[in-house]
Amino acid sequence: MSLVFQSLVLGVLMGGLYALLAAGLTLYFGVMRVVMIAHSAFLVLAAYLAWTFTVHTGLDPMLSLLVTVPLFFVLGVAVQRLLVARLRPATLTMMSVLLTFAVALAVEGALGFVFTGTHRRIPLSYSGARLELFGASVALVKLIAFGLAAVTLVGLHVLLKVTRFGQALRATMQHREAARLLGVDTDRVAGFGFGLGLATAAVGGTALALDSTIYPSLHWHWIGPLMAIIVVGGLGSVAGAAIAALLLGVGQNLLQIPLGTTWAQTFFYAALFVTLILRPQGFFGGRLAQRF
Amino acid sequence: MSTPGEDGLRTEGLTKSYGGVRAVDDASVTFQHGRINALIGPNGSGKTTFFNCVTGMVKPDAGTVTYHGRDITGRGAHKIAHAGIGRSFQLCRVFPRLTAVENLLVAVRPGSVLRALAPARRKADVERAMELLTRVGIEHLADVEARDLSYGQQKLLELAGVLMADPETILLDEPAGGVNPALIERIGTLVRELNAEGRTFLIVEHNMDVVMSLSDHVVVFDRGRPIAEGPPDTVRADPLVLAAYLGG
Amino acid sequence: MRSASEKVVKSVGLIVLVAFVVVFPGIASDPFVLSVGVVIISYAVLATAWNFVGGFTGYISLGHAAYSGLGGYATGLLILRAEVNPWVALLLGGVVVAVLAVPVGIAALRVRGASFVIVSIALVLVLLLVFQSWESVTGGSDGLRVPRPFGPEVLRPEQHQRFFYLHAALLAVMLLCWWAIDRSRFGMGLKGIREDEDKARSLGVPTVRYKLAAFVVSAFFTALGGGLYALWFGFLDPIFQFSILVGSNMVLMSLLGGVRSLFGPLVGAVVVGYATEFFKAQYGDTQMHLVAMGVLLAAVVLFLPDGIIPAVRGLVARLRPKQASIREVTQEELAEEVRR
Amino acid sequence: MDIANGLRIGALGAAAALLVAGCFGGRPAESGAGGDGPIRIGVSLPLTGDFSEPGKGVQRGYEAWAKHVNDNGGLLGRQVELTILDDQSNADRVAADYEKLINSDGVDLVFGPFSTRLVIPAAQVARDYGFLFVEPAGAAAEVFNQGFDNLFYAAPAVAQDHYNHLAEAILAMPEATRPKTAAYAAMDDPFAQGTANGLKEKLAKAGVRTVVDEVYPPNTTDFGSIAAKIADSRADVVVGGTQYQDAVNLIVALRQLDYQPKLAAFSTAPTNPEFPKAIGAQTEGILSPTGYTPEADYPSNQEFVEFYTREHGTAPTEDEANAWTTGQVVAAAVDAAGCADPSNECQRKMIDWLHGNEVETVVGPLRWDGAGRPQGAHLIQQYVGGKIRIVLPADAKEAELVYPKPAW
Repeated sequence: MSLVFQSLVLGVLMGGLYALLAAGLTLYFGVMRVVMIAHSAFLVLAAYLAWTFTVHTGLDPMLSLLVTVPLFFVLGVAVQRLLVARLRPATLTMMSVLLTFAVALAVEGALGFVFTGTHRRIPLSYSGARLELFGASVALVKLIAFGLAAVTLVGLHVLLKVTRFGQALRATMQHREAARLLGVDTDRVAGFGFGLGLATAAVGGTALALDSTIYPSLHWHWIGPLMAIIVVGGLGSVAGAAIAALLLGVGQNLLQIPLGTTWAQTFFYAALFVTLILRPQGFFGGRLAQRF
Repeated sequence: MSTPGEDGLRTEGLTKSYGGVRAVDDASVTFQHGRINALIGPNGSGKTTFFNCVTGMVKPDAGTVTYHGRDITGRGAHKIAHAGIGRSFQLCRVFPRLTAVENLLVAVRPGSVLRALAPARRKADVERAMELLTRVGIEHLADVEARDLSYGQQKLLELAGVLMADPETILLDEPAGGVNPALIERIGTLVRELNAEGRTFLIVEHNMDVVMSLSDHVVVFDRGRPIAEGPPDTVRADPLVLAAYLGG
Repeated sequence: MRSASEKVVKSVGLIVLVAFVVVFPGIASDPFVLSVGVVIISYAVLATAWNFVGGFTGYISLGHAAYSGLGGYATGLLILRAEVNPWVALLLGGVVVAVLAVPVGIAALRVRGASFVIVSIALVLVLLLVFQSWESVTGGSDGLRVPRPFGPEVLRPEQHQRFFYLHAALLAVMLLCWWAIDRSRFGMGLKGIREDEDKARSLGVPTVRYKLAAFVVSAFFTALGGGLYALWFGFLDPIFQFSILVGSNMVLMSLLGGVRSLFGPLVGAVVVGYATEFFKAQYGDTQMHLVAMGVLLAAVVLFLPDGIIPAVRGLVARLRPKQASIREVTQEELAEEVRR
Repeated sequence: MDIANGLRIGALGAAAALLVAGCFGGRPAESGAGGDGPIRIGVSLPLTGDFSEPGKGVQRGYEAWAKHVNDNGGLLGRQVELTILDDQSNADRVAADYEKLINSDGVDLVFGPFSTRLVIPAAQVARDYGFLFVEPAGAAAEVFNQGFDNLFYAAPAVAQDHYNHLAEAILAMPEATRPKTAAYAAMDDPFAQGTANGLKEKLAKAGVRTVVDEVYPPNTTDFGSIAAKIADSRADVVVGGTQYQDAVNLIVALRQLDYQPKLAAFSTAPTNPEFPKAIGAQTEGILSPTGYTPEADYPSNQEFVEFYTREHGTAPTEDEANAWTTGQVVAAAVDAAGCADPSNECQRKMIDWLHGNEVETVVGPLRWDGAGRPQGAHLIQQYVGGKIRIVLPADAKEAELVYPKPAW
């Protein structure tokens, strides 16, 4: 019983990070109909930057966010403006996949070149610290990572729901042409949407680096589950992605008890295929999927 | 072949929402066979969504579409095309990197699996395609890629493509949009000729001169449902219609 | 463009190509060059197989390694576990994979592009997991040694030579199929889908069925390519078989050569295969080969989306004496065009 | 597109292909068979990609060995010259590399690559050309089941036998303190899994109950669930069939759950100099098998450590030592056969000699069975007082085995 509860807690904590990263993917898809393969490559890049920061300054890796978040926002705008926006609308979905795939390869290669293939881990004084929670043991780093993800997600939610920019962004996600007719500068909004998406990767990367070793080809390990999450959640739905992330994260962790690690990982892909067969538009909102 | 005057295309309580917005809201309309019907209404009144529901491009949330009494609701778009309903698209859509004649050959139905592997440029098909290109007046451009054609030529090519599938009912989405008066005239003439041959038309159009001169029957859409219908002159005088257009 | 002299040039081109393929094993200076030839022609086979779906329908699959890997494993397992004759196993493997591709295609193709891409990537990743952990059947992470189809008296250089010709034969069959589909009604429908799927549907093209058919054909040939390679290489390891990089190589090659051209993937495979060897020899031990591949792919997507072949053709057309403008093409020429 | 247009392109392709053949073909194999030029030795190593870290260690070992040989008059009076290619951690590449080394570069001898996953395809090529294949890294059972009679593993023991000394020590403990239960977690990799399985079989047979037996894919980074299972089982012993990052992540995850085993053993990772940096002070008591220690008093080892330390400023690790061992084994075969050329006759002579003889190396005397399995066992090291020390077997120990291990 305690193992089940422990796994449940771990699943929720894991799901938080998945939710944050999937939210970023959803933003790109929402504003540009782009499946951003390079998202998790940037995630790993952010993790490496956090590692470098801590190794060189000795300060807490979370402080690196002050640098990486703005940097990634600018990078995101640049990726949208300089690369994605150049593609012809007719073939945008397909070609953007290739383009962002190419970016992912380049980022992975550059990371390997600069940092070598050595597996790195941030040395943290509190890496083994834990809290007791109703009999479950919760690692402090995992809790911090979850907290980072939750705060960012709430911030994103507020930004989207309350601010004028958020309204413009949501309008663009729902219907680009209509938004343009309403006077929204959709190109600008799309750029910012990419910036925001990539900024979530910066936060996610730092959270990841707190509790895991990192290496250049790590991003392949993330991209699959994330893709499954955004399809199950419904392409283009931030809330749907978050719910799907939590459910799949918990599901994977619980299934690990009877099935073992490898087979539990196939849960994401099983969910993906089942979703596409039964309900291709996703289970939690996301009407966009019908058309894409 | 259906006889003029009988009910051709008919919708009952057709509904389609996007997000919270009902693009088509409980629309029940009947289009008689053999007429040139026009569908008008302000921007965003759901005309194109209505087209998309009828032609199977999107699945309606509720309601039915029948054609000659047969329920075709939610069928695949290609099946509806096979049933004899052809359509053009708003802003004109052609296959940009296929030549004009190839654009038409796409619409040839193979009939069986084996015949699908027969050469596309079969003599009879190419001849028919050339005939249609001649009919719309762009036969000299048969081997030019569609993307190299002018907008007006593309519109004519699109119409020829629709005709290639030999539909009994043709839905045109803004045929006069963005083309010069001479070409509007030409398209109008074509529509009349084709109508005279027994084809039914359903036309979404913003150009009121075209609507008034071309159509036999006008249906006015506002906020996703028909608010008035009748002969052009009657509809033009209807205060509801004026309110819809002016009041928004 | 299509004068008689042109036709002669093209026929000569084809003859030279065939002749080259036939004599290559003879003129290769040593078995290593021959083995590189096998690798390149194997890539040409895979890229051409990929192009049945990528080129005709415009659906870009990053996960075709799934089908080459499955083809390899199906072939190997049929030989090892069912003791089927290797060549029969190869064909059966292709059929098995084609059958498996049907449900995958239905899941992937029912909705548009984005889901297709996601499924294609996910399939490779899930197969990697399954083949890695299902040890009792697949050999798991230990890998699977595929027995040689030829006896021990056939020495390695001789093996290379035979497999080079086998690959060439498979490639020829595929090119012929491609050509036949390209000029068929089916092919015309597929091209309509590639250019504008909704439009094609509205004209009565059964898009889902067509896409699925192209997809299954592509999976079948990819599996044959994977199986043939497995027979030659003799060893299957899931991490190298179910690798996104292998799939993306197929995409890069096809795109670089030109997805709408019959010989596009072949040209792409030769260019990329040669460049890979060249860069490895020049700048061997850095991670830069990944960066180079990324930059090349991005450059092709951004600046050369139609590939080399159309670009070269465009260049040739510009260099030749100015042609009459399109609008002045005579009726006779048009008529001849129609008859052709 | 029509076929005619394509044909023209076909011609272009043919021209390009001709160019390829021309470029590759321009270099005739310049084999120095039997002459008194240098002996050329070909190696393919993963210098980039997933296995690049140990790959580079092996490279350093090979290069140090070559320099040492040349400084001391060479082999058969000839200098040795290494040709090292990068296989990018890719099986297709590793086979192509040996194909190139043997055919195009015309090397006289080959050394093995790194990682079990690359050894089998490479050994296949070497065997097809009749080459002797001594390798520093393919320890998994699978390598020796392929029927390669030209293959020799240049280390004391195959993966299954790495923990033999530990198993014996555990079984020799008095009934009261002997561990009752054990948890195993192994990476899905033939080598890493082999080490854990070897120990598991021996302990299970002696009555130590297996309570957790997990296998995880190579790229796993989240060990929360596996750790939860192990912690929940309260196993007395935890054994990790690990490489590097997985051991680090697993140990941290176990600590996060406050799981305190009496004994914790992990393969490979603890011998990595990065390991104490990543784990911090909590390494105390962690066990690991190793095939090599710089402190070993085998005659050639002192020479090796001295030479290597002079060249690189640090003592060699296991990767360098295995490479050096490979060099020693091949050198012994060359000396015994009196030849070093690619001819089948010479290679066969060396292979036959190795099958029947023992070779003195830096990891001790090695001899092999017919499939190339070495017949020894690994040493067992433990972190004692912050330093990694040999604790087993008794005749080689530098410190006493600490049991039960202190809390981490």
